[in-house]
Amino acid sequence: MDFLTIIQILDSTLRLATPLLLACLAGLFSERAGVIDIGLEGKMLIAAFTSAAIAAMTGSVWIGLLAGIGASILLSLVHGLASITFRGNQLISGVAINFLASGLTVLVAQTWFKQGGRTPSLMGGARFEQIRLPFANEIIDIPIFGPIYAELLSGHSILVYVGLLCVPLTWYVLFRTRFGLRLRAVGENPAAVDTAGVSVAGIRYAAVIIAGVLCGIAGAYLATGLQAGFVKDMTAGRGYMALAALIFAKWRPWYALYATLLFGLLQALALRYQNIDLGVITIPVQFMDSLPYILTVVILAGFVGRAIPPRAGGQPYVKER
Amino acid sequence: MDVVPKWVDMLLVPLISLLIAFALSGLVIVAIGEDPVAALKLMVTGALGSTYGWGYTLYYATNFIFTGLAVAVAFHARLFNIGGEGQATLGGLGVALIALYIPWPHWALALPAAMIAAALFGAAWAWLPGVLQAYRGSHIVITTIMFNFIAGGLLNYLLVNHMRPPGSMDPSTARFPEATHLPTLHDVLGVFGIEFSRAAPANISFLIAILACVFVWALIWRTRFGYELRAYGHSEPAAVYAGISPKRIVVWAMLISGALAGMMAINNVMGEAERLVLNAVEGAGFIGIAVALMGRNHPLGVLLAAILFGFLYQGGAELALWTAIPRELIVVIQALVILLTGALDNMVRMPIERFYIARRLRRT
Amino acid sequence: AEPALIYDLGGKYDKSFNESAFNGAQRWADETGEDFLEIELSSEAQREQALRRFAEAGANPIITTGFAMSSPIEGVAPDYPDTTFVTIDGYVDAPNVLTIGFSEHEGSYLVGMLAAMASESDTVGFIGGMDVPLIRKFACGYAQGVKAVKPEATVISNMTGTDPSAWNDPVKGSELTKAQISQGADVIFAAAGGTGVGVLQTAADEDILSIGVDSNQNHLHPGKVLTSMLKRVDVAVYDILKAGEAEGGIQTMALEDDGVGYAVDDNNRDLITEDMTSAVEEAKQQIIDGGVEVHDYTSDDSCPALTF
Amino acid sequence: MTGSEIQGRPETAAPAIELRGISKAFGPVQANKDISIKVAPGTIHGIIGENGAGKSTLMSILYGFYKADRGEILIGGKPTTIPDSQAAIAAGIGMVFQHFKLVENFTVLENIVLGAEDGARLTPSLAKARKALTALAEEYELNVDPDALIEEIGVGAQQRVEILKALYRRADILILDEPTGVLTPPEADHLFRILRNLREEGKTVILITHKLREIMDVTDTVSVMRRGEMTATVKTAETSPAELAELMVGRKVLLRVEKAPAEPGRTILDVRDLTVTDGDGVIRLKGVSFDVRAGEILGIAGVAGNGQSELLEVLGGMREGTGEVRLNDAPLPLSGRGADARTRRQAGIGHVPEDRHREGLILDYAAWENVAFGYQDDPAYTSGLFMDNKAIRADTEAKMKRFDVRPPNPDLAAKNFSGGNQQKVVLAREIERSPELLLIGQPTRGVDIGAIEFIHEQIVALRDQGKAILLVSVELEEILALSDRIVVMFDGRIMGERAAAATDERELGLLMAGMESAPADKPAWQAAEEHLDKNGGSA
Ligand SMILES: Nc1ncnc2c1ncn2[C@@H]1O[C@H](COP(=O)(O)OP(=O)(O)OP(=O)(O)O)[C@@H](O)[C@H]1O
Ligand SMILES: Nc1ncnc2c1ncn2[C@@H]1O[C@H](COP(=O)(O)OP(=O)(O)OP(=O)(O)O)[C@@H](O)[C@H]1O
Ligand SMILES: [Mg+2]
Ligand SMILES: [Mg+2]
Repeated sequence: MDFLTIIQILDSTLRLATPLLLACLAGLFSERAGVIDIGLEGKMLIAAFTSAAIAAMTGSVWIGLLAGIGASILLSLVHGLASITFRGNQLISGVAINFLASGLTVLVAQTWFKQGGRTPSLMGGARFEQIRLPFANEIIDIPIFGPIYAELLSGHSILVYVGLLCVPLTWYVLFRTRFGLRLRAVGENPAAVDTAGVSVAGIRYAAVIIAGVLCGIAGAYLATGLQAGFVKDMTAGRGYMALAALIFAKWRPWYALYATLLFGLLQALALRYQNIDLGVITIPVQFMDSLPYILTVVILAGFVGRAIPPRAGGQPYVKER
Repeated sequence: MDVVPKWVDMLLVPLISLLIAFALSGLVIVAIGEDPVAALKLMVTGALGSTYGWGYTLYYATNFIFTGLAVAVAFHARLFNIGGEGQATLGGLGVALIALYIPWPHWALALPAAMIAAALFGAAWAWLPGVLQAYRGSHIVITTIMFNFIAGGLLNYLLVNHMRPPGSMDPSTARFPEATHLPTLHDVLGVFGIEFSRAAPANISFLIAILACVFVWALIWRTRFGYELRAYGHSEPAAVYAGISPKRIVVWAMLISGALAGMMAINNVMGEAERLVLNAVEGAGFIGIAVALMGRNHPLGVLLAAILFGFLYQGGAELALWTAIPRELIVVIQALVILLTGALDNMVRMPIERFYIARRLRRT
Repeated sequence: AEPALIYDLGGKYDKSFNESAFNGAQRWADETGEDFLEIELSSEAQREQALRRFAEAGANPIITTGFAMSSPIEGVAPDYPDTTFVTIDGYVDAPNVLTIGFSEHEGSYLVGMLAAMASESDTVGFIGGMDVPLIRKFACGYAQGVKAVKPEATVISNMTGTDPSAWNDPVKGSELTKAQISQGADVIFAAAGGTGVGVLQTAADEDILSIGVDSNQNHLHPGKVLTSMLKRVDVAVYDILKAGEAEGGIQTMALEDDGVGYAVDDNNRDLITEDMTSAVEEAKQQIIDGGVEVHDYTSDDSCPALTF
Repeated sequence: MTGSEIQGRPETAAPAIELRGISKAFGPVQANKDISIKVAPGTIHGIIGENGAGKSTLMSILYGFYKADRGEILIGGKPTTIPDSQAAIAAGIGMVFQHFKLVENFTVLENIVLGAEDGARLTPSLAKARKALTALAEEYELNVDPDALIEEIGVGAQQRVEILKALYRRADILILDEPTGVLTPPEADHLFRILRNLREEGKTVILITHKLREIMDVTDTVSVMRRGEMTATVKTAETSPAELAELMVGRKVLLRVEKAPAEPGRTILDVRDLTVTDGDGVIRLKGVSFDVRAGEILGIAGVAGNGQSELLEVLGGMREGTGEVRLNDAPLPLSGRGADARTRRQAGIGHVPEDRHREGLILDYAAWENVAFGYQDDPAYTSGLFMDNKAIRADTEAKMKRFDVRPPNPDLAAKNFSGGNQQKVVLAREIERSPELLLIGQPTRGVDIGAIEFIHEQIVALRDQGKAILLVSVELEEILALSDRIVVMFDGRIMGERAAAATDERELGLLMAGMESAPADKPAWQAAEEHLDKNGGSA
């Protein structure tokens, strides 16, 4: 494999990791606050559709992005209602939200656009353009560094950079702010937060809404950055993969970046090579596709460092039985 | 003391939830510019108006009975098995191997063998998540989700690279030999002189599904294992106190759950498609969750809920055929049912509870 | 009886294969004012139900697209001897099944020539959908066309996947396109159903040329799509509907019946020079006359111009 | 119901807290019924009552944790609504809950700051709190390491963190719910000193407990609760333990257990070097050795969390351990095959677990199902793979009658019985089989006095049949009253053994703090606290 190919693969790794990263951070906020979110997939999906649909109708990708985030937040609120207000089963709520999104998107897309559950292809201002970082053209010829900067780092949609920025931001919010302290506390022992005079439901709703925003960006990126329009079920399991990455990352922001980059790399490899021939054995593409899931099971099995989830995760906060 | 009577909890609450889900679905239909009443009529006539419709309704219901029982058994041990999809996929693999590679003289011999294979393969796929939960504390929900994806990859690999007949472009196995074809309800009821559509795929597996309901009922409420399983589901420390091994219960509950999910394959793979295709399970594993929730994890409830979902599925297929309403409407309805009966349960229950408490206070 | 149409998994608006079938039926409906039944499959397991339901309802003929319908038709057709089933791209040997095939290798040969002539880097790409002999037939014809013009040219070929999701994976299409561009390709032929949408999009974004497939896809990115390899599924469907009924048998639509071809319209007229047109038209005539023989991959599962 | 005020302060001063007509129901349970109370400022006010009397509920309402169904709250004479804890904190109320409300994997400092941060950024808040903490620690003798993780410090230290939390929020009124349940007697003494200091500074303290001694020791005024109602408020100086006990229970109480001296026989249980490590790798039992003989009750005393639970569990087959345990001279496997509760029962060990809700019963199971619990393999209860429901039901009816379980309805779910009756179901199940050895933990926790007498009688009767009994209780009084011999546990070790007749609370208290004898150079509490902080103590 030559250098340029490696750059190319890393380049697509970055693109493919972005939605995973955003969704993973969404899950991180939610689960750190004690609300388990299987519905990342559904929220991304509905954001993908809404952003593409609104962008197609208004011609503005920014309006589309906002609409996508809005739709995703709406599903977040449903999840919040079920798991915070009505103390329902968070897993079941997440499963339902995924179904809801996968059905609604196609249903509405078909009603609005009559194109078999997709949106029209997005053109011009209805899509996120690739951003060339400054001096990319000037230094591309410098060996090693030039291509890394110009090919790998430069030339992505703005949302890729947003995703990357979200990592330190998430770290800062969680570990260096009042809100972060309370959020983490709510995920560990909500009664401690409650008796300290802070509303558990308030913090949890805030976390769930942040998760909605991040999933919204992730979905919008899929439909308006990575691709030019919405197609049915276009998230293709990325929400679940983000969930896997979250476990992989042990609920930590920087690890989330590494985990999603790893999964992005696996995807990039699987996209490019049908079967990877290692001489002795040939790795079938299906194995590459399944590898993130297999790795997650291995992690869960505790053979590679134990992943301890937030203690109050998945349990509704009930004061009075 | 229970706040509300049992019948409220078992019947009234799910029924109200269901009604709300349907009302919301009706709104969705209106929102996409269609007539909900006409849609409902079409669904009813399409799913229940002919033996053909019934044949499909019961065919789907059979799938959902198996996956619903699978979820219910695990639920009793407080395990949330989201892996029905993968387990049923593997069950299909088991059935296909049995049907394709062993020359059977008669279906009556092939069927038990296929049942065993389906159950074994499904159980095997549930075994590892169960073991990981029992011995390593890995969260069963996440592992079973992961196993669904891995099952998809595995089946894909096998169908594409090994099991597709030479010369075929389609990643599916060859048709199963004639001798393994199961009698359909047309054949079964014909014996009693009852007319039933020959085209519909409902087959003898439906009767096996009913037997499975009885089996699960006896297992859970009559056997010692069921007693221990439920005890574990209520309280793990109590189970340990009573000398019940949590590891044993978790692993066995998952094995039984997986076996039930896997058994679905005798219906969809052996009974209907008569070959193994990609994605043969078509989400039935997930619908099992809704069915178990609605049926309150009781086999009778599962049976009724499965028939309801069978109706929804067949009705939805009819909608997609004869109207502009896409089949995805059913996915939306299904989502609303899961949401309301499963996650927003308390939204309905809380006001009812308040009513009962107020009434009790007034009495005293 | 009303005719019925069953679209394969990519859906009726895949801008390609299924859409072509739909267009043919629509043209017939517009012309005659009659109606047809249709359904888009959303999963493998629905195929048989769709066939049976239409057959039960008395639809005739029942036209299906995609080779994956062969096996279900094989199972259903004997139960409805009075109904004619049509499989486009599939093959079923039954008295009431009409199998329609196309000489995709010939059409691909022509667009391969155009690709070679339009390429400046002498490297062209092919992105197929699911890796099956049918798609290799496209690739092989295409490579032969390229080599016929520039024997030294490089043809990069990738398949999107090995299962039906390969027909509908624009992200993968887009990534493969980027990979091929980085390897020097400046014209890329996408024979990949809905996945091709991603290929054409990325090619347009990266400012290279692409070639569409099945339907005329030139309009998707005017000035960026060199041409489209037409596979006249629309004509086949239209003809069947027009005839009102169909007989079982096998029918192949070749270059000479205009069953395959390449598209020139306002969107790509500027991309195709006189020289290119004359060269391709000449080759077309030679193929029809038998002067040039394009190797069909499916005849012996091998390709002289390309290794997979 | 009269409000109270203490010596030296004018009667006209508005009560620090006044509650009027507070009622609260949890679903069908009426936890507080029309409660009114006045607490004078600058006093220590005790609230006493049996388990489940509604004490915690009342205080949680005052702290805004629960919302009252009815009633009024006045703080310093002003009607105040307290919809949540934030309002309570704003009104100057701080509360140390019975079950601490700390985030286990946060540091002490983070726990103190949580909810009382100064601004959106955390770093300045933490710096400020660190300073304030040093000052507070000095002022009130409340020493804790601000950077230690909560899960790494002992319960005593955790309680100090809770108090600091309240003081950091400038609480004028401090509520402590059963604070001594987790403390050794010397630590409790220290706590009371702190409370008196607070009173000197003009703060008001409400102390909840069910221990009469503590009430008499430290409070100025005491209110008594029974079954959700406030039955009396009296000046401590003007009452006596006997009177309070009667007020608590509603009738005269026998504070002693009648029993003949023990006649110990051969050794039934012989434990050598028993060690238990828990799932997190913490060693809970550190080489414990003792024996229990036929016809005697061996009491295990100690503050909760010093290994008594693990001892019962390992003997009951609920967890694994190492060492040597013999029952009637036959070795019991401590790990691997046979190290489970089922095998222990077959060997003749009965076990009344410490927590009947968590372990002893399946609350959703009917009484008859619970009577089979643990004995589901008994051939009398089964037929083949199936349960013999009829046989179990018949047996249940008999057992319920003999143990006077009310109502005697085998089909009623366990959760619908009162605590005392639930405990009787468990006892009936375990005692009726006449086990060679009965393990019994917290036999009367959450049980009313009437049932306590009955339960004690049954235990003594079993002893008199010549069976061996191992009793674990955190109630020192209960241990002293029932046991023939007493073993004190501290930090997973046995600190010492005493004959019940030849010891007293003071001696046992020191042992419970891990000290052989009272130190000469410093007060007992300080020695105990330092000792506990150094040795990790219990968690
Ligand atoms: N959160 C709750 N939900 C439902 N019932 C509760 C809750 N908290 C307490 N109860 C019930 O209310 C009653 C009073 O409980 P409370 O905890 O106030 O008693 P207490 O006097 O503090 O007892 P203890 O000495 O055991 O702490 C009990 O019957 C208890 O079971
Ligand atoms: N103040 C109250 N008002 C109404 N019901 C109460 C009250 N306190 C407790 N209860 C209920 O009365 C029953 C007995 O209460 P609890 O659980 O405290 O057991 P207990 O007092 O120990 O009973 P027992 O006398 O049988 O030992 C339970 O159902 C409890 O929920
Ligand atoms: Mg209390
Ligand atoms: Mg009680």
